[in-house]
Amino acid sequence: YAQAIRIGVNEPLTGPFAASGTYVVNGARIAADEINAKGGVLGKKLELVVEDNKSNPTEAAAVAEKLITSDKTPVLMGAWGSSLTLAVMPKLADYETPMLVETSSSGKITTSGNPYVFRISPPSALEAEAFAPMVEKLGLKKVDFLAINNDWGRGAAADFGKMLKGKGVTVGLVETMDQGAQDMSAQLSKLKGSDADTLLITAAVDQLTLLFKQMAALGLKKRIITTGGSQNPDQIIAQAGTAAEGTMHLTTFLPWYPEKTPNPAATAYFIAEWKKRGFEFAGVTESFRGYDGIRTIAAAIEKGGGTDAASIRKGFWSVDLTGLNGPVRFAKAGPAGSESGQSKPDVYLVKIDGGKVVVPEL
Amino acid sequence: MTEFLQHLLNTLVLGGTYALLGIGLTLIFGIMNVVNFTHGALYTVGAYVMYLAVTALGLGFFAALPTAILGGLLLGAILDLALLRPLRGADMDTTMLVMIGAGIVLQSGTLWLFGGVAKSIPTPFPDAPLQLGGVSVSWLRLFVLSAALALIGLTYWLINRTRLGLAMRATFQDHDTAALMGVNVRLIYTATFAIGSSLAAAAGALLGPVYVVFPQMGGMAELKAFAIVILGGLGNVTGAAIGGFILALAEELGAGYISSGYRDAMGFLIIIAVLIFKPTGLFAKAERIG
Amino acid sequence: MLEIRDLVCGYGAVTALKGLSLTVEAGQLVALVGANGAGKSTTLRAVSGLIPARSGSIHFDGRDITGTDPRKVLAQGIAHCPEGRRVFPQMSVAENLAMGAYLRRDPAGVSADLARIYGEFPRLAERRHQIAGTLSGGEQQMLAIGRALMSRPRLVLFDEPSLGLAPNIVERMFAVIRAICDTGTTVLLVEQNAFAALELCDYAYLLETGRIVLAGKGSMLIADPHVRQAYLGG
Amino acid sequence: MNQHLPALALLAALVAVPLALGNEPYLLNALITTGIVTIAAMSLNLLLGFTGQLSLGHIAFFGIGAYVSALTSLGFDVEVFGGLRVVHEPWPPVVGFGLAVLATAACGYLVGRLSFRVRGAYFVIVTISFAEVVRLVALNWVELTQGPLALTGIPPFSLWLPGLGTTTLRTKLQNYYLVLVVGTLCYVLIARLVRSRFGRAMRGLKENESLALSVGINATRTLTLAAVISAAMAGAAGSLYAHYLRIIDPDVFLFSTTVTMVIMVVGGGKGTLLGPVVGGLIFGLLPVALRPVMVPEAQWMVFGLVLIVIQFVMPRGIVPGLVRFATRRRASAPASVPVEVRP
Amino acid sequence: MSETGVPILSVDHVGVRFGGLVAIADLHFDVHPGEIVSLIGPNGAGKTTAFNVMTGFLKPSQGQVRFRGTGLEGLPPHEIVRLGLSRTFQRTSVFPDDTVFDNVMIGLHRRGRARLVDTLLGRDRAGEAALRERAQELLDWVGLSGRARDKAGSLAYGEQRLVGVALALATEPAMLLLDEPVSGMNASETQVFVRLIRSIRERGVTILLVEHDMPMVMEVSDRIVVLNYGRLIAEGPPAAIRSDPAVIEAYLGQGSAAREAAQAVRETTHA
Ligand SMILES: Nc1ncnc2c1ncn2[C@@H]1O[C@H](COP(=O)(O)OP(=O)(O)OP(=O)(O)O)[C@@H](O)[C@H]1O
Ligand SMILES: Nc1ncnc2c1ncn2[C@@H]1O[C@H](COP(=O)(O)OP(=O)(O)OP(=O)(O)O)[C@@H](O)[C@H]1O
Ligand SMILES: [Mg+2]
Ligand SMILES: [Mg+2]
Repeated sequence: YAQAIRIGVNEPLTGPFAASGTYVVNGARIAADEINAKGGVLGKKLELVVEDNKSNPTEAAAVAEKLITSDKTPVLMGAWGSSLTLAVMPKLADYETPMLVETSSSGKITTSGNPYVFRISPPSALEAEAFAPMVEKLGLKKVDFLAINNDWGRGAAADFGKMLKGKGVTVGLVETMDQGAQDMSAQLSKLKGSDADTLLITAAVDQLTLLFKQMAALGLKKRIITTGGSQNPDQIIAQAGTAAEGTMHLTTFLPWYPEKTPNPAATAYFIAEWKKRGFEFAGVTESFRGYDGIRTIAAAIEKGGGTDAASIRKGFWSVDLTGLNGPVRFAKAGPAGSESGQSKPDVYLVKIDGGKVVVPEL
Repeated sequence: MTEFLQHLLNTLVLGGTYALLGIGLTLIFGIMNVVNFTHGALYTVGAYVMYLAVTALGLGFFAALPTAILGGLLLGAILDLALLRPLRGADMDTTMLVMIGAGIVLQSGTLWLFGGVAKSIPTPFPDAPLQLGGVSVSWLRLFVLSAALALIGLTYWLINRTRLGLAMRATFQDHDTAALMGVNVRLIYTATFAIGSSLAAAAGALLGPVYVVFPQMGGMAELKAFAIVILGGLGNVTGAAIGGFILALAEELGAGYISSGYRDAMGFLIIIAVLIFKPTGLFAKAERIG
Repeated sequence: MLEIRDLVCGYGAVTALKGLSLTVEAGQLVALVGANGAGKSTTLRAVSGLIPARSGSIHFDGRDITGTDPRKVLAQGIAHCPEGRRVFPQMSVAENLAMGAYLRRDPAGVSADLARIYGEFPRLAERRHQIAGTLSGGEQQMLAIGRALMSRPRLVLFDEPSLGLAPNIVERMFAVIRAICDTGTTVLLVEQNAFAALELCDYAYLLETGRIVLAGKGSMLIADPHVRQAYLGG
Repeated sequence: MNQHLPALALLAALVAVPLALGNEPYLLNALITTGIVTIAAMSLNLLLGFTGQLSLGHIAFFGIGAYVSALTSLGFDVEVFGGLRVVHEPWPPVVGFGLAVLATAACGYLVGRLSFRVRGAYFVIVTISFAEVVRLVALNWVELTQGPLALTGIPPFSLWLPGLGTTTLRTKLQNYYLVLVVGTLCYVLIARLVRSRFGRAMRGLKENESLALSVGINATRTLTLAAVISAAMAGAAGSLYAHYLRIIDPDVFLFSTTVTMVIMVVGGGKGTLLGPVVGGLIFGLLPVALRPVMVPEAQWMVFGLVLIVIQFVMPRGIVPGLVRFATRRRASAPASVPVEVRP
Repeated sequence: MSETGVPILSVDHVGVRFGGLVAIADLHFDVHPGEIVSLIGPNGAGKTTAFNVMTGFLKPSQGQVRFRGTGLEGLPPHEIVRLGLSRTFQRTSVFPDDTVFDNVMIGLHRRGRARLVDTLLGRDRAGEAALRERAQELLDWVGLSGRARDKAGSLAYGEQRLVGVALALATEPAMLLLDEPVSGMNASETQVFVRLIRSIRERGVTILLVEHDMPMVMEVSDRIVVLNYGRLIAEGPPAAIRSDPAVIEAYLGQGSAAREAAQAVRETTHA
């Protein structure tokens, strides 16, 4: 091979989001190895340049700067959280370098007119849209929200609320909790007193575990649906035990039933490889984003036909790939003239039943 | 009404844990005058030792708890011997910075060793809560509350009723003079830091099972511990305990009746208010001028 | 009983004692007088181990105690009542006195001594639960003296005990010191109230800028024209 | 003049750095962000080093400065209590900078008045609490601050320079010199202040408060003044930050940034003029230097270890440590005497 | 002495309590311009507390203090200094980390006139030079010029007390309150200090002195006020106070008291 194509990976490896960022990076490595084993892209190997953004927006921007200017990566993947991604975005415009956004859900990312952003994760509005058909089947009447107090939680509560109101469902309390909060008894006590039939929760897996345990302790019994797609039901089952029984989760990946995924072969390969590398199975619901992200970038390089930023950016628009959670195809989003790319993945509803993840019949 | 009662019950349980966090720090910060930025890390370490003891070592839950406390005691003693003893007599900021450094090392060390994925510690308590009328509380939390109260009582007794406690207080008010009275001040320094650390570890070991265990769990805990200590008056064990309950009450009612987004703000607002009206904390020390 | 030979001590670049020698015989009351900054307090600090000696030696009962830490010095029977009171400000009067008896293991003896000190300084008895930091200056001085005596020392070092005491209490305190000495405790007394100290003592040393310049019976020093001029106000 | 020599040498070096670096945007970026935090650290030093009051909530002023400046230049439309609607059309960033300085000075005044009833540890907590409350407001007042959704699209600074007309500071180089100019200005102001009678009053209060009162120093006034100036400088740094990064979210209020500032001040040498600058450069650039050589967790651990080692070798900080080393070499006798002072 | 005319300081039925403890019961006396008055009394009688009330460090629970006709209630210490009433502290009190010279410079705070803007713009050179000159004068006056460059915290006890006096003088007081200024000084040093006090008075400063050194008090005072348990028990010229039975009983003591005490010690230890 002449020279490797370098891909900058900008993820939180320390700080509060360390666990998730690490999962994504591990997924990305699987993809890169797989592609390289098959001969690489345009006859060149892929090389991941992984940098830690310390879960901190300023660092995320600095890392982008480093990757682009000093490591000369023509394309980036990152940066997990929405505020991290948003902090990176001005740099993309400055250096005209495209970035694949694998996890962030804030609507702003694709609506602020940054034409260098291509996102494969669903913003919460898309997720809400996917959930809409299930609302009647589940028979929701009145819904309360409990959301993590960041862009992701707030965004989800707002978008799902709008969608539900449109379907004639009453929206009750909207409670929030801090990112690092461990004790949510106060919020839960309040929610317990409400007459809503369903509680929609948006939070990362660790907080979900805590919430389910604390709900059990308070005797709060309602229909629980979590949103956001990175809840990692296996970890919840392992850690919350019976407290998680009966809860439902909107996810974007079905690793438990590879045969039901859009691309069963790829899913099976990915899961096998994941296990082979000795990672915890629970991590796959996060790491598959990294895997799909790198595969999407590879496809973009292929389509663009060059290893420079401009060709890759052009290539993104013609990517057509079946990812682990549905087709990856970028549609234009945001203000005309400077649109970002947004792909629309599948969304599934799963339920924890008897300590197992099942797909409920609706 | 039941909601209010539930809030009060939550306060009691949460307050117990806050109090426990506060008393460990009040020994080190309030009495020793070391701005201890390892407190959060020691809390985290306590939780991880508990986790290892229960899962990897297979010790029972109740045997793991003293193991974790002992671990905190040892780590505290090591920290003191290695980092604080050589700096005895240095000013407060020097030791503060060293403690910040040590805190960073400990925290990244746990991340390195255990990874960022949260762990959960199995407990022998039933999942089903204890129902009291309309309110309910988990058995685990009841146990934590009683353990916390017991530790608070023990510490109070140690500081105010024993010879060791007397020597500790004397040493930190005037270590030269304490030495003249025959106190082994080097030992007292190490012992105090170790005991304070073991209390932080105890808090972590008790709360680890209630919540989940992860490398950053100490961050907010540390900030709150500082607030509690100041609220209660520096070095005042009883004050720290009461401060813990007050903070819990403010947060609980704030989140329950005002806005959950401002939950933590409630606690801090209470602190600002208290300090405006009683600038030396709720339980001030007597002082004179001239 | 106490023998200091060629002691050199200092703080950083300052050399406060420049080869000081003195002897205290058992049962004696020895006074050490000198101007501000002469090194009197430094001498006492060196004996009790608060600061290290740069050279020279200190022997107590024939044993070398140079560089021993304060705790062990106390255990040998040397108590030090430091300059500037140095009471534990956040402890009660009673707790301060308890600290004085920290190394003692005879509760009965301790409470007898406590009663004696309360008898001596009724003010302390009155205030036994007051936080020491809020006592008046003189009250703190009484407490410091009482605390030093609580260890039942064989040799006690007093650093300016009369500082800030009312005249009648000073009188009483000197009497107490004399009496302590008469009952078998050796005393090394540093005093600015040179006249009283010299009258009271069995033997006296005059210290000037880190060296002993004169030694002899108290009455002899009182009679010395240089001493009269420089320390007794002519 | 001699006493200013090291500072002038450092300034000359900093002016020359970009020339030496050529166009190395990543390093310039690191220097700019480090410079901004260093200005904040200098302002913290005014309180911590010269009045002895540790503000662990200093990030609040920085963050408020950033938000005020950003909102001024972005405009907003909010409804405050009682349905009153406040609409603001965007103003140029330079105005935002000015308003940020004024607003944070006012906050400094408030905190100063509030908390100089309380000193020492209590002041620490009041400032931490203040910062947390402000952070939570920024997080929850979504209508104004966009909450966690972040304020994006903040315009870069544009300056009117004689002869050059109006320039928008887009390049790294321009921003670098802007930060350098603001930093130098702050340095000079602090230097003047602490060498004056105000500075002496601050030191007096730090060393012996009752005595300072008894010679007629107005404690509240002096400390409030220090807080106001300190807050205003932190606010200026915040404004630079907002327009340089062009996005801010409530994470600008992170407690750990205050800790970084404290590390810079104390590590560099609190109570000295150059301490926070040297500390800022070292501790700001250390992570950059460590990044390529080891895994992230190890980077943090080495950062922590370096911190510890510096305190062991130079307990009063790097600058006093170096000064001492230099004087000791010049004169064979030890220069300054460590004095143990007791109450 | 001059009991007539307008008093410079009048203490008007002042009382102070700390919780249940009555530190000052009902204190009432005047000081006239140019006088040297001593306030004496047993330990804990309330002398320092009285100073704290006069200088605004403590609020009295009753009564008030007037200085040059102004009521002092509610004024903070720095305002009172501005009126011309200055003090020293019983415990040695200096700015320990600064040099002796800088201590005095800090003490000259009220003399500086520089406005903040001037300072920030660097327009204050002349004022600073004048202050420095003044500081040097003060050090010469109290006899500390030799130690001007030393850190105040490293000075011996007695020298630190002189720094305290220099600091108080730096505020250019009309009246100076000295709390046990010669404690820790020997007789000869005390005599030097007495001369200093006299020279201060000669410059028109009124002095109120708290001191336990009776020879010095008797020598220097125009008038003595005696306090016991927070109450005034005697007032008058030194000669009268010296022979006042109440004062002897409460404070001065006689040889006999000492002997009795010694006897008591012997008995208890032998018992
Ligand atoms: N902590 C210290 N650091 C530096 N120098 C000191 C220290 N303590 C004392 N000195 C110096 O050592 C010398 C002797 O001091 P010392 O306290 O022994 O004097 P002293 O005879 O007790 O005087 P005084 O009667 O004033 O108490 C003095 O010059 C003093 O300045
Ligand atoms: N802050 C306080 N809290 C409680 N008691 C106090 C306080 N300050 C002073 N006292 C008490 O008030 C009384 C008067 O104290 P003050 O210091 O005025 O005495 P003084 O006359 O100056 O005595 P001395 O001559 O010993 O210095 C003392 O008994 C003292 O214990
Ligand atoms: Mg002395
Ligand atoms: Mg007094």
